Amino acid sequence: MDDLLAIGGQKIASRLFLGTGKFSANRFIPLTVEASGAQVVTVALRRVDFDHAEEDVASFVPPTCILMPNTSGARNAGEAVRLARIARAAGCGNWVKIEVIDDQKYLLPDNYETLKATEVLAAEGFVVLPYFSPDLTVARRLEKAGAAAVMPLGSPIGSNRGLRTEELLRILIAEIKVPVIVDAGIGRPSEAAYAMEMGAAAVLVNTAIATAQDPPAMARAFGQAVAAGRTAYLAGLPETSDLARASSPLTGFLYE
Amino acid sequence: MDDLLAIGGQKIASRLFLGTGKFSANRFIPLTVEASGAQVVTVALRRVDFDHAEEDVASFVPPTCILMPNTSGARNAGEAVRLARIARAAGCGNWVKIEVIDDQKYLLPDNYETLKATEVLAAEGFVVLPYFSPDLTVARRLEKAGAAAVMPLGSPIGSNRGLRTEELLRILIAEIKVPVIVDAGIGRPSEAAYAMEMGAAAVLVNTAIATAQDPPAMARAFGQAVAAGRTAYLAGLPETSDLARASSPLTGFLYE
Amino acid sequence: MDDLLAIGGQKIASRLFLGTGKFSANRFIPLTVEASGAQVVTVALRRVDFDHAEEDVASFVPPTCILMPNTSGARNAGEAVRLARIARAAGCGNWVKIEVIDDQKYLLPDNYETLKATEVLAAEGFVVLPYFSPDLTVARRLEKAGAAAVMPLGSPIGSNRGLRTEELLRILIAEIKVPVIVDAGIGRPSEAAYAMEMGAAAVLVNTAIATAQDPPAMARAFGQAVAAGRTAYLAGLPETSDLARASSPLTGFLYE
Amino acid sequence: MDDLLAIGGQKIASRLFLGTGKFSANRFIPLTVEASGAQVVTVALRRVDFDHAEEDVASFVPPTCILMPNTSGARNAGEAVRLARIARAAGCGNWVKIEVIDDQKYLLPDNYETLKATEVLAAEGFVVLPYFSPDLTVARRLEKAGAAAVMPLGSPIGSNRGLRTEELLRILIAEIKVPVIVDAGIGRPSEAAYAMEMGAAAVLVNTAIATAQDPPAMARAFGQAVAAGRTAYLAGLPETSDLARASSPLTGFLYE
Amino acid sequence: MQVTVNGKTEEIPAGISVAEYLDRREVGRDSLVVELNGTVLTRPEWPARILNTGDRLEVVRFVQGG
Amino acid sequence: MQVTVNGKTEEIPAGISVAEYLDRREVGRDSLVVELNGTVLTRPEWPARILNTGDRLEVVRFVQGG
Amino acid sequence: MQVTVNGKTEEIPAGISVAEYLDRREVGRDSLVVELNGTVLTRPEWPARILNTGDRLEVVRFVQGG
Amino acid sequence: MQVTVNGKTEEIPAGISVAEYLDRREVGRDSLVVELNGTVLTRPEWPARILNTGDRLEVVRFVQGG
Repeated sequence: MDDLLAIGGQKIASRLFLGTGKFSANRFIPLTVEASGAQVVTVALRRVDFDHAEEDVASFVPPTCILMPNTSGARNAGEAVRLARIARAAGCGNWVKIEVIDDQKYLLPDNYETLKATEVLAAEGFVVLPYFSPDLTVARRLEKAGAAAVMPLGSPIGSNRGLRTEELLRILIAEIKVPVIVDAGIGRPSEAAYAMEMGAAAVLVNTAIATAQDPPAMARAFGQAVAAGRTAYLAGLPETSDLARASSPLTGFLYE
Repeated sequence: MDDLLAIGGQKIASRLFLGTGKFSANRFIPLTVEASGAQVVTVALRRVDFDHAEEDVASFVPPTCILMPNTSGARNAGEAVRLARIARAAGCGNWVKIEVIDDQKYLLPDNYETLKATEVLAAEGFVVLPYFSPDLTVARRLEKAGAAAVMPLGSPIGSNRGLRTEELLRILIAEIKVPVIVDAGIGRPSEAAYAMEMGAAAVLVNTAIATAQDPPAMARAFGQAVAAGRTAYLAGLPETSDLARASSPLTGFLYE
Repeated sequence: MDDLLAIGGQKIASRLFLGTGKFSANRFIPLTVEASGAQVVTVALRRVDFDHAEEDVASFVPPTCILMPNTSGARNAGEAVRLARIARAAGCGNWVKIEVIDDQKYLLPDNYETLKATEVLAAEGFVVLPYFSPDLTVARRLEKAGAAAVMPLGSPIGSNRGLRTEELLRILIAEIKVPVIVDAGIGRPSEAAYAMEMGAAAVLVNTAIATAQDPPAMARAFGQAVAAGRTAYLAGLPETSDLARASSPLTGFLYE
Repeated sequence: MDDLLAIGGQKIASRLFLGTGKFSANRFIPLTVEASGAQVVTVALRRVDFDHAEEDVASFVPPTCILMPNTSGARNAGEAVRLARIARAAGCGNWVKIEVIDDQKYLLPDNYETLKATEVLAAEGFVVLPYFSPDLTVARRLEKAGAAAVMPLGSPIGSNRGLRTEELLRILIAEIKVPVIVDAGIGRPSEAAYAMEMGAAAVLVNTAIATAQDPPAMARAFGQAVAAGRTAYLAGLPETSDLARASSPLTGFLYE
Repeated sequence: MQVTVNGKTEEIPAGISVAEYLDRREVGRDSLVVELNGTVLTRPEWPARILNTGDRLEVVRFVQGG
Repeated sequence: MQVTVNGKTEEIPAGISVAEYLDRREVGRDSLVVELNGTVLTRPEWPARILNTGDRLEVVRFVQGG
Repeated sequence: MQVTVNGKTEEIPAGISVAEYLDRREVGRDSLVVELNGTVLTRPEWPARILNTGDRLEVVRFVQGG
Repeated sequence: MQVTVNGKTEEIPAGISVAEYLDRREVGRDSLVVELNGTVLTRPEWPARILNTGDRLEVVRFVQGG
C-alpha cells in the first residue's frame, strides 16, 4: 500500500503514534510498540536521579522507530526551546513535540508560547510537531512558522474523553495543509477510528494503551482501529439518510 | 485466539456478519466477503423472474460461510414462517434472520409478529436470529422463545445513522444472555467498533459496505474495526476523567 | 393564545405534566404544581396502611388540575385494568396512565401488556395514556386501540438521562396522530425544551422537579422551558449550516 | 429576584443578549427586543452610504438597553481599537464587543489580536467583552487584560450548530472569574437553556432570532429558555443515574 | 370470622359492614376506595354490604406517584 | 388448464410435472425452491408431482439481501 | 480640492467645514460619527474644522450587527 | 568548591571534569545529556571541560512520556 504519511522527510506507514508515559514498567514498551505497529514514539526528558538506578527509556523503543521527545515540563517558549535542544543533543534525531503548559488541572496548552517555540525550533531545523488547543488562526500561524504537522487535542490529556473538540478539529482538517494529528484525550479504538474517518492524518495515543490491563492487546486494537478508519476515509464514507433504505429487494415478494 | 462466538452449535471467529443487499453486481460479493472476513452472510428470497436470466446469489457466497436467509418481504409471522421453511428447503442450512416489517418508510420491525415467528421456527429446529426494535421485555421473550441470538437495530435500515438506540442496546447487552448482535444502521467502522466496545457479540453490516465505492476496501475496514472493538472490550476500556491526568512524569523538571 | 392541547375532550394550556412521586412532603405539592403551571398531575394508588396516619395526596393537588392516576405496581394487563377501575371509583375522573412493568432494574415497560390494558380500558371509556418503550408498530396499535395520547420514555424512569431514545421519538412524532408525550428520564429544562422543539405534544416530569432542592423553583424552570420549546417549534426552528454566516454586514467596512 | 449579572458597573436582569444583525427590517427590532427581555443589544458600525437613505439602527433599540457596538470588520487589533473609539464617540456608552476575524469561511476569531485589542481598550476605560475561540490560557489573559466578561463561541457564527465547544466552555466556566457569555452558534432555545444550566453567565443570540419567521415569538422563546436554564442552574441540576429510580412507591402494592 | 384485608388475614366479628369495619380501623373514609373480592364497591354500598368469612377486602388511596 | 405461478395465472397443458414445467420455462433448476399450494416440494418430488388445475406454484431463489 | 471620503476620492470646493460637507451630502447628522485622518471628531468640532486637500474622512453610523 | 547539579548545590573537589564528575556519581553515561550553564555539552567535550565554582550542571535522560 502506498498510503504513507510524509513528515519531516520521513514516510510513515502507521498512522498511530504512541506515547510511552504511564507504563507500569519499561519492559512492556517494546511489546506494546510492536503490537501497535507505531513508527513514531514519544518520550520525555527529565533530570537524572543519582540516588536511584534508572533505565534509559529510549533503549526500550525499537530502533526502527522515530523517537519524538516532548517538551513536557516547559511552562513557556524558552523552556521548550531549551528542552528541545537538549533532546536533540542525545543523538536520537531532530523531531520534537512541543508541549507548553501552565495549567495543572486540565493540562491545556499555551498556544501563544507554543507558537513562539515552534518559530524558533523550526528555524533551527527541528521537525516540530506542536501540541495545541484547536484554534484555526493559531494552526495557520503554526503552519506558517514551519510546523511539520499540527497536533490539536481531542480532550484533556489522559481524560479518555474522546473527540470533544470535534467541531474545531473538523475545521482544522479542512483548512490546514500540513498533517493534522489528534493528540490527547482519545480513550477508545472507536474514537481513534472516528478521528481517522474525519480525515485526521494520524492520532497520538498514550494513556488508553499504557494503562490498559493488557497494553499490547489494547495497542493492537488501536492499530487496527486506526487502519480501519483510514481505509474507510480513503474509500469514502457514505451519507446518512433520515429515512430507511431497504437492503433487500422491494420486488419479487411472495405476497403480491 | 480462542475468542469464538457460539451460535446454533457453530463457533464463529469473525464478529462481522455481512449482508449481500445492494451490491452493484454479484461478482463483487466473494471479494467483499473475503476482505471482510465474515463467516455469516445474509441473503433474501424472492420469486424467480422467468423473463430475465438471473443468478443464484448463494453461489457467490464462499461455501465456508454460514448462509443466513432473511424473511424480508414478510409482513406478519405467518409469512415469515413460510419464507423460512422455503429457505431451509434450499438445502443451505437452518439459520434464519427473522425480519417482519409493515412500515415502508422507516422499515421498522413488528416486534410482536417477530416474536410469534421466532416461537414457531425455534420449535421447528431453526437457528433463529430475530431482527427487532430494541425493547428489553421483547428481548427476554425472544430469548425464552428460543432465539439463538437477538438482533436489535441501531437505527433504520440503510440509514447509516449509527447507534442511535445506544441507551436501549446497552441495557440489552447487560441483561440478555444470548448474543446481542447490532443489526441495521451502522454506517462507519468507528460505529461498529463502538458497538463491540459496548459488549455487542457481533454486528451485521450491509449498506455501508455494499454501496461503498470500493466494497472490498470498506469491508476490510469494517473487519478491522470490529476486531479492534472486540479486543478493546476484552482488554477492558478505561474510565473517563473530568480532569486531565498527566502522561509525562510530574517530577524531575529542569526548572525546580 | 390558542395553542391548546386537546386530550380526552379537555383543552390543556400547559404542556408540562407533573408527577407527584418523591416529594419530601405533600405540602410542597401545591406550591410546585402552581409554579409549574401544570394542569395534568399524576398520582399512584396504594393500599392504606392502617397503622400509620396517612394523607390523601389528591387533596394536595389543586382542584383545577386533571388528576391522572397511574397503574404503577401492575405487572400485567389484568392488574393495570384492576387498578384503573379502582382509581376511577375514587371519583376523580377517568384519566389513567397505563404503566405495566416487570423489570425492577430499569423499570422498562412491557409494551405488549400495556397494549392489552389500553384496549380494555379505552373500550370502558377511560382516557388512556399509555407509558411505553418507543416502538412505531406498538404506537400504531396503541393509537388504534383508542389511546388518547402515547407516552414513550426518553430514558429510564428517574435516571435524569434525557432523550436517549431521540431517534425513535422523532419517528413517533412524525407518524403518530394522537399526541406524543415524552414521559420518563427528562432531567433538565433544556431537555424538556428540546423535546418540545422536536414536536412533542407535551412532557411529563417528576423526579427532576420533586427531588430538586427547591422544587417550586425547578418547576418554574421546567414550565418556562416547555413553553419556550413549544413557541420555538411553532415559530419554526432554523436549519443548521456547516459554515458560518455573518451576522454583521459584509459591506461598508472601513478598510476597503 | 436578586439574580443580577454585574458587568461594567451595570446590574443586568436578563441574561439573554440580543444581536441586531439580519433582521429583514429595522422595524422588527424594537418588538423583538421587547419580547426577548434583552437589556444588552449589539450593533455594528459601517460607512454611511450617501447614495441611499439609511436608518440609524440605534434609534430602533429601546433607550433602556445597553448598546454594545461590535468591531466586526476588524482584521487585527488596530482596526478593532479604531472602531471601538469611533463607536464610543457616538455617545451611546463605552461598551464594546471585540470581534477580530481574518477567516471568511468559518468567521473564527483571531484570539491573539483580540487579546491585544482588549488590553488597549480596557486601559482606555471601555467595558470590553471579547468574542473569542474558547481556550483557557487565552481566557485567563483576557481576564488579566481587563475584559469585563469573556465571550467564547459555541460554534461558528450563524451556523445554528449549538454548543459544539462544550468541553472547552465547561472548563472556562469552571476557571474564569469574570462572566462567561456564550456567543455565536446557538440555534435553539434548548441550547440556550443548556448553556445556562452549565453555568454560563449569559448567552448572546442573533441569527436564530432575527431570521425566524416570527422574530418576536422566537425572541420570547429564547428569553424563557434562558430564564429556565438559569433558574435550574441556581436550583441545582440533579445527577444522572445509569439505572432507573422509581417515582412511585415500591411498597403497598395490591399484589403482595 | 376471618377476612383478608390488604393482603393480611385478620379476625373480625361477624355481621359488621364495610363501613363499620373502616370506622373500627379509625381511617378517614373521605379519600378511600374499597374493592371487595375483586369488584369495586361504591361509597353508597359500604353501609349495606356485610362482610362474610373469607372476603378479600382492598382498601386503597391515592399516594404520591409519577 | 390454469395454474397460478408466482402470482400470475397462466395456461399450461394438462399432465405435466413440476420438473417438466420448470424445463419448459428454461430456468436453471439448481438453485430453485418450489412451493406448491403452500407446502414446500423437495427436489425429488418435482418429477413425480403432476400439476392440477388451480394449483398455486411458487418458484423462488436466493437473491441479494441484508 | 481632493479629499477621500469613505474610501472614495472626490472633488470638493476649498474652505468648507465638515458640517458643511455633511449638509451638502444631505445626510442626517444625528446618528453619524466622523473620523478625520484617523482621529475621531467630536460633534462640536464639525463646524469649525475646515477640510484640507488630501484629508481622509470617514462618516459612519450604527447598522444591524450581531 | 560549590556547583549546582540538577538544582541542588553540592561540594566537589576542584579540577575535576564533567566526565569525572559523572563517573564519581556512578551513573551510566550512555544515555545522558549534559547541559552546562544553559548550553548543551556534546559528549566529546565532557572529558575536557573542567568544572568551575558556581557552574550549573543539568544531567538529564529520556524517561517515559506522552
